[in-house]
Amino acid sequence: MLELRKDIFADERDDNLKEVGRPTQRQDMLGHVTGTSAYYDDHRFANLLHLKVLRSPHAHARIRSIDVEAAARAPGVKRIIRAADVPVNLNTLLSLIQFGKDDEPSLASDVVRYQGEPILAIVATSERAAREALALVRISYDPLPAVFDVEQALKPDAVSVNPAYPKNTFEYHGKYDHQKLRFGDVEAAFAQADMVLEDRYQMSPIEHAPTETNGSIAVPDTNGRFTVHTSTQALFFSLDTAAKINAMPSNQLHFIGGTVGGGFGGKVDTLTEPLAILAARLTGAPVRYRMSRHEEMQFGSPRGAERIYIKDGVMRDGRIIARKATAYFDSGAYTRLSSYAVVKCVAHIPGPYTIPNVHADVFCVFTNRTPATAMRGFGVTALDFALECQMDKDAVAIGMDPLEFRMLNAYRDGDMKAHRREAKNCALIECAQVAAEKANWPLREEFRRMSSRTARPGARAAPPQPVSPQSARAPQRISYERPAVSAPRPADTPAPPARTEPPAPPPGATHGARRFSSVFGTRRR
Amino acid sequence: MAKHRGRGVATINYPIGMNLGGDPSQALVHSNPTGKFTVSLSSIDLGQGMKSVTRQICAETLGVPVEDVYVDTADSDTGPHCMGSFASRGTHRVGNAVMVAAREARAVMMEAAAEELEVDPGDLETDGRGAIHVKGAPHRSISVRDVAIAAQFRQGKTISGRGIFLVPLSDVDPETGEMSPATCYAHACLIAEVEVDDETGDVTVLKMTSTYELGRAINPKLVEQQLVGGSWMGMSHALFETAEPYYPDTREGPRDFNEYLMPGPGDICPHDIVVLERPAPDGPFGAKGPGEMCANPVLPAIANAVFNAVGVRVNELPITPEKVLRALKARPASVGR
Amino acid sequence: MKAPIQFRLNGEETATFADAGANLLDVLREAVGDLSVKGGCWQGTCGTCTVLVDGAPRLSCITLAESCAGKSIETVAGLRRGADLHPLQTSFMEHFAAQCGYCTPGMLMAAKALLDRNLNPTRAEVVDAICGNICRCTGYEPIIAAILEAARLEASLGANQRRA
Amino acid sequence: MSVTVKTFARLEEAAAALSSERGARFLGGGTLVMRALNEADPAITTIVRATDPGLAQITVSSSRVELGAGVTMAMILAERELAFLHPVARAVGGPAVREAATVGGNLFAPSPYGDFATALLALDATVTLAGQGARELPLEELLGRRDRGVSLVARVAFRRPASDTFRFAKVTRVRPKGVSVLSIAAQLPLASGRVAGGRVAYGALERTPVRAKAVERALEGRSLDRGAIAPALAAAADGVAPVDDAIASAWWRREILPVHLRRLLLGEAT
Repeated sequence: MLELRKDIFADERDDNLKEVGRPTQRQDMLGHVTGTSAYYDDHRFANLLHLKVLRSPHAHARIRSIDVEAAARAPGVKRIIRAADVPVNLNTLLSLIQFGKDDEPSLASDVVRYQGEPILAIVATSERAAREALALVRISYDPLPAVFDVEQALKPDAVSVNPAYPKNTFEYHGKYDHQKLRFGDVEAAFAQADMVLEDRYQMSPIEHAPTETNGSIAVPDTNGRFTVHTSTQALFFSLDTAAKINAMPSNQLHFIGGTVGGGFGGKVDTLTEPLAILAARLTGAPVRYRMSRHEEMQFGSPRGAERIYIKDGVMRDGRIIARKATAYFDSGAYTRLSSYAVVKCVAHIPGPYTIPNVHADVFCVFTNRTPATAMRGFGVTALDFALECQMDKDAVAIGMDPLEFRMLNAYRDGDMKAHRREAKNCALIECAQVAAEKANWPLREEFRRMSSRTARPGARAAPPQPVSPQSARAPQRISYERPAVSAPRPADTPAPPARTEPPAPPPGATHGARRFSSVFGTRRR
Repeated sequence: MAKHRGRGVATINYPIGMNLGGDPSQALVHSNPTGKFTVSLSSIDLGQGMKSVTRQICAETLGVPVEDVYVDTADSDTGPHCMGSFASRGTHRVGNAVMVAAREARAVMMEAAAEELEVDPGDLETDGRGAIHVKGAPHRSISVRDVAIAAQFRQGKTISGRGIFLVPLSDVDPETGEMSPATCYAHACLIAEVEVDDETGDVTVLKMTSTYELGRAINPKLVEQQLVGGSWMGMSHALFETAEPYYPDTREGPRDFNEYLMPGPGDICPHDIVVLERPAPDGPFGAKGPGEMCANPVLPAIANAVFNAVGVRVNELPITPEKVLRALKARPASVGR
Repeated sequence: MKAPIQFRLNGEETATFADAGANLLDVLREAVGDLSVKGGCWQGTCGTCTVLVDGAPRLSCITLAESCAGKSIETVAGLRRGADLHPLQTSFMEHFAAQCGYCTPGMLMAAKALLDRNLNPTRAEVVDAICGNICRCTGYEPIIAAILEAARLEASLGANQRRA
Repeated sequence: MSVTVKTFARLEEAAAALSSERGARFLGGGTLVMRALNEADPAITTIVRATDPGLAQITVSSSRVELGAGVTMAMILAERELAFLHPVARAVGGPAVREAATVGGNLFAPSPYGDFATALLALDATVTLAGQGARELPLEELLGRRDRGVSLVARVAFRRPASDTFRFAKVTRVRPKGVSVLSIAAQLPLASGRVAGGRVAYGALERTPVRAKAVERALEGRSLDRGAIAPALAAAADGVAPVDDAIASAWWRREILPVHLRRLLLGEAT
């Protein structure tokens, strides 16, 4: 099923290796097939207590009153945890790297901002007892108007979702409601383009659906420490988040994990650890907080929905001369990690293509839905869907083979990317050539001969710098032995001239003419 | 009634590691007294194979058999800091940290061996099978086991190493978005073949053909696991999955695996995969990371194949048969019945 | 209120106490301590908790524990044949048919239920045997291949034993 | 407050216990009740079980079929005489669910579940309730009032269909097995090549399986060829009100209903 093509790029590799490159058996496979791999919940403790949270039935509401008397008296209930019990009841995941304001409570106190937001937690001798007690809690709400559409949320009269960001957008650089990308002059290029195509793309919210749901067990340890068995994807990230919310020194927490029943991004948010630890502190007993499948499906953060508008300026000879993107990340009620994905999305625009004029505005928008988070391909998956569907439409519009159209515009070593860094170590063209060969997708000779390593002169890219043989032939070399970030410093990088005259054809007029002429207007497949 | 076939393509790249850097990982490597090595990490294996990939990188760097290395993770008391298992950073970031630690441990091991063999460390090489010998003179050799015993009980040396890998955090220009998002990128091209039922809108994926450029396949079977499983998830995202079927309306959200639709074992199709290796200058043995990107090309390739088959574009995910059927009915000269 | 319950677990007589209305999954994990059985949903929708009851595959999370009194229960903890792995386990390893490994115990038991009845299954029969078991990592193909291979292994093994 | 489990040797006793307590539920295969129990559904205070061997009894004569309410899908698949029902039983969940899921339970399974009940509806099945004044009633009547009051089903019975007159199709997004987008069951006895007293039922369209009476009328006296079934296809969605759910929208269900009905009637591949 999988074939390695060692012949391609062989000159850049040292294949004289003993262990690397071998199909060695997984270290954890025997444990998996014998059912002995120990996941967080495969540890047993006497007198284990169980935590369940009460979740808001409303997408947006003010909490008028909470009555826990009956619940507190219910059999098996050891403790009810309210917002006031949480030492630091406001946090944002990326505060650990000083990105964004604390905006999300562990337990809602006055207002709930999405359906399923936790309001209080009940710790009981069994999961059943906890669930039964939850049913006895009486809460009265004043429902508030809610907003669910990202573009509605940006209207001036829209309901404000998140008090930390009253305009419903994350704040970038302390002054913008979105992240910008500006490269060349798209409007001028659109005016010069043979064709301008625009379309709208919409990603759906997606559940990570790992077969093991999020969960953790917090166990009071000797000398005032707590051992936490956890399903987290990020051990110290979760440890530090839990320490902050519980106002504990981090060395009072001992996190153990590392064998996790799937994550795909859904186990970064540290949804269970802080409350499990708090409950263990308040009761002095081991406490398990295991999300139910229903909770995981609807109230564990999903991959956020993204709405993306793409506008391309295309020439009949196959060149894309301008690309404009406007994107809205549906972050739900709180930030979690969407703010980060926005920047990653901006960096990815315009995709693996060399386009001389690029313009993007990407927004992280708050709505009254379950907060979104990272998922496999974070910030890129939906954009790739939009870009690659748009590439197809562009190709059809100019009557060019969609694969050759991509290869024509593919970035190559030495090209200048829209975020003003030189493209290096490119291989898009080679991937296209091999896939086409495998699938009997007809490519014409000049496309079969193309290479990512032939740098392209011309206005579309910075003067190509030939890849130095040394660095190319030394794959083992890693970057702390060299300038940590291989891209040139901003200052050294010639910004592309803002042009009003039509951009020069990518590979220099004559070369370009030769490459493109046979493509002109032909329709194949 | 008619079923129409079509195929579509997508080409993508993917940045390795956290955007803008600033996501360090550390590793510790040490030998026990008889020459077996332990790698201590706090990194997470959530199925992607972290334990196995770092194990092979460590063995290769030390010059010992993979069986002589065990990766212990994740315990915050014994494993040094790791940012986490996400952003396709495991192989690249953690792999690099393990390499550095293993190099340091190897240097001590070679010194100890040199002392035992009374030669210069520079004249020694490992055979990868558990022995160290003088270059060009295989008979002047000592086992890693004996070296470890000597280091521990005679020389008083610790055969151990510490490693960290960090791409320093860089910033973004507010006005232009100028930034250094990543130090290397993986690449892919995927071609999907589908069949569309023009009476119901049902889409069946018949075949996938793909090429992935991953810098270095540290373990081809683990790469295959990612690419096969990832393409299934891509198909799932493209045609099935939604936590809010009527988005932006939040009603009818699925509560279980009956309501949350994903392709079953009867929905999967043949997938021919080719892997290319253009080493990343800063990757461990050139490796990048296949974990996330493998799902990405499948979504647009399927969408484009649907267009190729029946001439309609569905720009909203998932591409449900309902959306395909609505698009078919919206066409003036609809449905070839 | 707990009630005593007794059954054979992987061949061993086992007695424990169970809450009234408790499901078999919780009793196996919490009371008996067989942690080889994993829980994925407690809804009967993912197959992760599949065990064999009197040879038939059952979702232990929606099986009333006391309804298993006196019955014979098999879990992956009992799949090994002494020191040797069951052909299904060997084959899952050879085909790299597990990633996170969390669905693997259920997959193995669902597959065993098939092979115990049918040592020459078609691909369609294998697909049907695991169609109630969710795997989020592998894309199923390696699992299907592993089960088909294990069936061949078992068949030849059985044939040899008959000859011997 | 934990639940109580009461197990009875005789069905009548179980029925009595069931009707004597509001919070009592009968536990069949467990696919519905155990899940509710795991979620600590406060409405359930008592679980009633019956070990009555009659519950698992399958009686097949040349003219009549009787299925105890406790008969599982797996038992049906093991019964050669019931080959015409095998596609239906196989449509209910994976192997593990088929070992648990019972005929009786399927009659109470909320949409989009209840494929077997859909088949029984097309087979004109009658239902015999257990307990005092045990009586027989048409399945259609039971489905109409199943949500009101607890009634314990003892068995279902129906006339054995003439060979090749029963057809069943389940439409699902996920292969080989998923929850129904819709299911169609039809019993189409032919008199000299024309439908005589045909029955058609839909599952997963409304809250319970429903008869497609307009289709039955339109098929009466018709032969099963493309031309003759046209009126039936035109009437496919008459009088049915499909619902939106997580699986599919009402719109799509309505649109594809005639397509799958045609494929079923003409024996086309789906």
